[in-house]
Amino acid sequence: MVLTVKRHTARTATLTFAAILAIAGALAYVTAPPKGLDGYRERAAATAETLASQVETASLWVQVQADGKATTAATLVGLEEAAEDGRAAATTFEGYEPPTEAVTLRGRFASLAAEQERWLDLPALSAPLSGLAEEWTRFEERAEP
Amino acid sequence: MKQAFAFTLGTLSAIGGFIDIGDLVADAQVGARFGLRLAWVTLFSVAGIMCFSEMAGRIAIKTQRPALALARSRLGPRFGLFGLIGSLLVTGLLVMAELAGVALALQLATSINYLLWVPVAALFVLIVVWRLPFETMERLYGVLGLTMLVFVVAVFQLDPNWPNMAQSATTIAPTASESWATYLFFVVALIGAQMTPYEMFFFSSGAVDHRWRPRDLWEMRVNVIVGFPLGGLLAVAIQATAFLVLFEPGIAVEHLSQTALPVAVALGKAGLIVAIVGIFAATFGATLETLFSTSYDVAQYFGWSYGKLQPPARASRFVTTMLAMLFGATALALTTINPITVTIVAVVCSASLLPFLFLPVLLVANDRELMGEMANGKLSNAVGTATLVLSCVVSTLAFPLLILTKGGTV
Amino acid sequence: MRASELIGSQVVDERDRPVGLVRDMRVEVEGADMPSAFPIIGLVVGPPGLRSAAAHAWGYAEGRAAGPAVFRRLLEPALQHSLFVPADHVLDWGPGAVRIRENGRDRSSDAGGLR
Amino acid sequence: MSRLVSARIALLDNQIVDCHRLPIGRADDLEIELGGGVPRITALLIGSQPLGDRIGGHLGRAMAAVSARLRRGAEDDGPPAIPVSSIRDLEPLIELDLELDDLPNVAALEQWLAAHFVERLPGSGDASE
Repeated sequence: MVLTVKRHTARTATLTFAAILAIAGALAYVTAPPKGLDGYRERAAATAETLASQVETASLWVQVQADGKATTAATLVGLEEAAEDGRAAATTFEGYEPPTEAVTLRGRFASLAAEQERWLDLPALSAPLSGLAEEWTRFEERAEP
Repeated sequence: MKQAFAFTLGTLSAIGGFIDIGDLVADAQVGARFGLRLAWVTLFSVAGIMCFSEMAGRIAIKTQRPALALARSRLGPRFGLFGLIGSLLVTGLLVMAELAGVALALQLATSINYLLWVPVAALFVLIVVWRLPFETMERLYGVLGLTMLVFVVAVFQLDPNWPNMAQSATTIAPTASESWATYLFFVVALIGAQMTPYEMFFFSSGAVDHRWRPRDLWEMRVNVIVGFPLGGLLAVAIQATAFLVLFEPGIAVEHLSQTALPVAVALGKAGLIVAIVGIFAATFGATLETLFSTSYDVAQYFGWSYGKLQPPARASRFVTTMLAMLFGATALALTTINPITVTIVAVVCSASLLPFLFLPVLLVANDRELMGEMANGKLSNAVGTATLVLSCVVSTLAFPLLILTKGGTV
Repeated sequence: MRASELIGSQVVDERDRPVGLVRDMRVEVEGADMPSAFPIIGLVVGPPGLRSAAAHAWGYAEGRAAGPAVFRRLLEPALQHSLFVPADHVLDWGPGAVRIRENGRDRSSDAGGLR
Repeated sequence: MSRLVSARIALLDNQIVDCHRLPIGRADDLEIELGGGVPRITALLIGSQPLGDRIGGHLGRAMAAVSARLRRGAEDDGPPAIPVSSIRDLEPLIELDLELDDLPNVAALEQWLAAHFVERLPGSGDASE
């Protein structure tokens, strides 16, 4: 009886430990910063894709609002979400330490991100917004390793 | 009259269960990224969930017990407890996600932050489960849920290039810019979102609360045959609207608002408002379903009394479990954790649990002594076994894919 | 003693040769009025292993589970080695190992409704 | 007329209901009386205590301990046991000819929660209208 209890304790302990390790490993993998130049470029491209998507979403909302096809409440929500997500994605990427070869890439990213900040603050100018989306797409293509 | 009730039970299970926060998110994401290239998954899901819900309904009619009630005597207490804890965790996450969905719908309607709506929604749910009789609940959300049909109307309004649609729907491969891993991940996510086991148990438990008898067999089958394909149609419609509006500009769906956006493009203000009502109804109905089914699962495992037809004091353990779940879900939602992320994780986890919940139903439905002439026929067994095997594959792939694709973000 | 202690315990014969595991017990119940106790008329003994365990747990041993065909084909072979041991052939009911007479290996299929 | 049943399928883990078909609990284990010829099943054991013992491991032991705690003095009279003589019918439910209220220490948690929590909530008892 005592023996079985001991075995149980041991097994449970190992299992718990293994589970914790697995979860920690998974989280580490999912949230790991990019490695090397290629990793950095990849991440830059991915972020650019996200930001382009945000800009497109914003301009679509602006458009439907202009056509009187959306309620103001919904449009405001849509625009705010796009702006917040854009900011979040940009901040995350700018948090990564760029490899020396990628400094210019990072500079370009920063300027585009700043531009986006401005547009999203006065989204009524939807046309330049969609222009921005194209710029992001070009950036993405150039960034891709 | 009874027919109408019964029909709304089917509709509620279809709309509230089939179209819930999981579909509103996963279908829109899939449509925006892959077009209709994953529409075939919905066919499988509908067939599978129809088959098992029909079994569950038959078991409920014959034995007067919900499907899961007989699971423990087949799987034994340990295996049963494992399944119970698993589905408790997953459905718990879903309750939170659905509740957040209700709040997000209210945010879309008012542009007041959803976090402020979460407690209001929770209070709403509380009042409904506490005061509203089962039938009223069903009729209300069954009917309100029908407003989701606006997504179908939107598809036609956007008047798509049908050959393109057909071409996309018949291609079983990722789009150029996507990897097979991501494609498969969304296969799993869709199955998890559409083959929701709680739907099956809610369906059978409802049948018990309705005191259905063998003569109601066909009524039950009509619910299955009407309800679930309707849900599947709506799911594909959501994929299609996202495909037609969001695919071209390369918009990735990360918010419920983006699910509704295509409807605004297609049908304008009125359509958008109807869509928001539909989203509200679907998530609200699903909140009730998930809440009930988790409590049912617990009560059935331990053999407690349960159900809407019992006065609370007679089923105090059931009621307490339900209130605890609702409270926990509300607290979790208020941590500002991203409800969309939670939804995706929840549907993937739920996909990985499917075998544990399908197996006992399949076994009990085959028990000649219990089921007599209502035992499974060849068709149910063929579809059921196929679904079970498929769900085993899905269940083994779910977590590796979740991590490998970082939740579909790469 | 509790049923859970009996089910799953080792079964050996007089010379301590392993016979299998207790998978189930056949109990006699009255249709109309229940007696003060249900006599256990015998044990169902099956070989170790998952397939045998599943076959007995899921009702394939009683032939009550008529399908699915895949399961039947998978599980019923495991029942070839299951046997029904009448109570009077059991020398020691445990707890611990259950000891049965050597000639207690009654394979007659209808005994206790075992296939 | 007597018939043979499989203890695992017909008894163990099955749902027990009272004469009004109110759920009482599950047959979490069966009491077997040895000695004197053929062993006999004398009672159905209900509750997290026998269930916990069956599940075993840390979780099982915890369950058993908690349920023993809930019913003070349970260490003496053991888990709630229902004599098989009070069984009226088997499969799919184990139907008893008793009333839930006649079984004192069954569903102790139910009664405790009802008395201390649920009945104090506004509008309890109306949910089934």
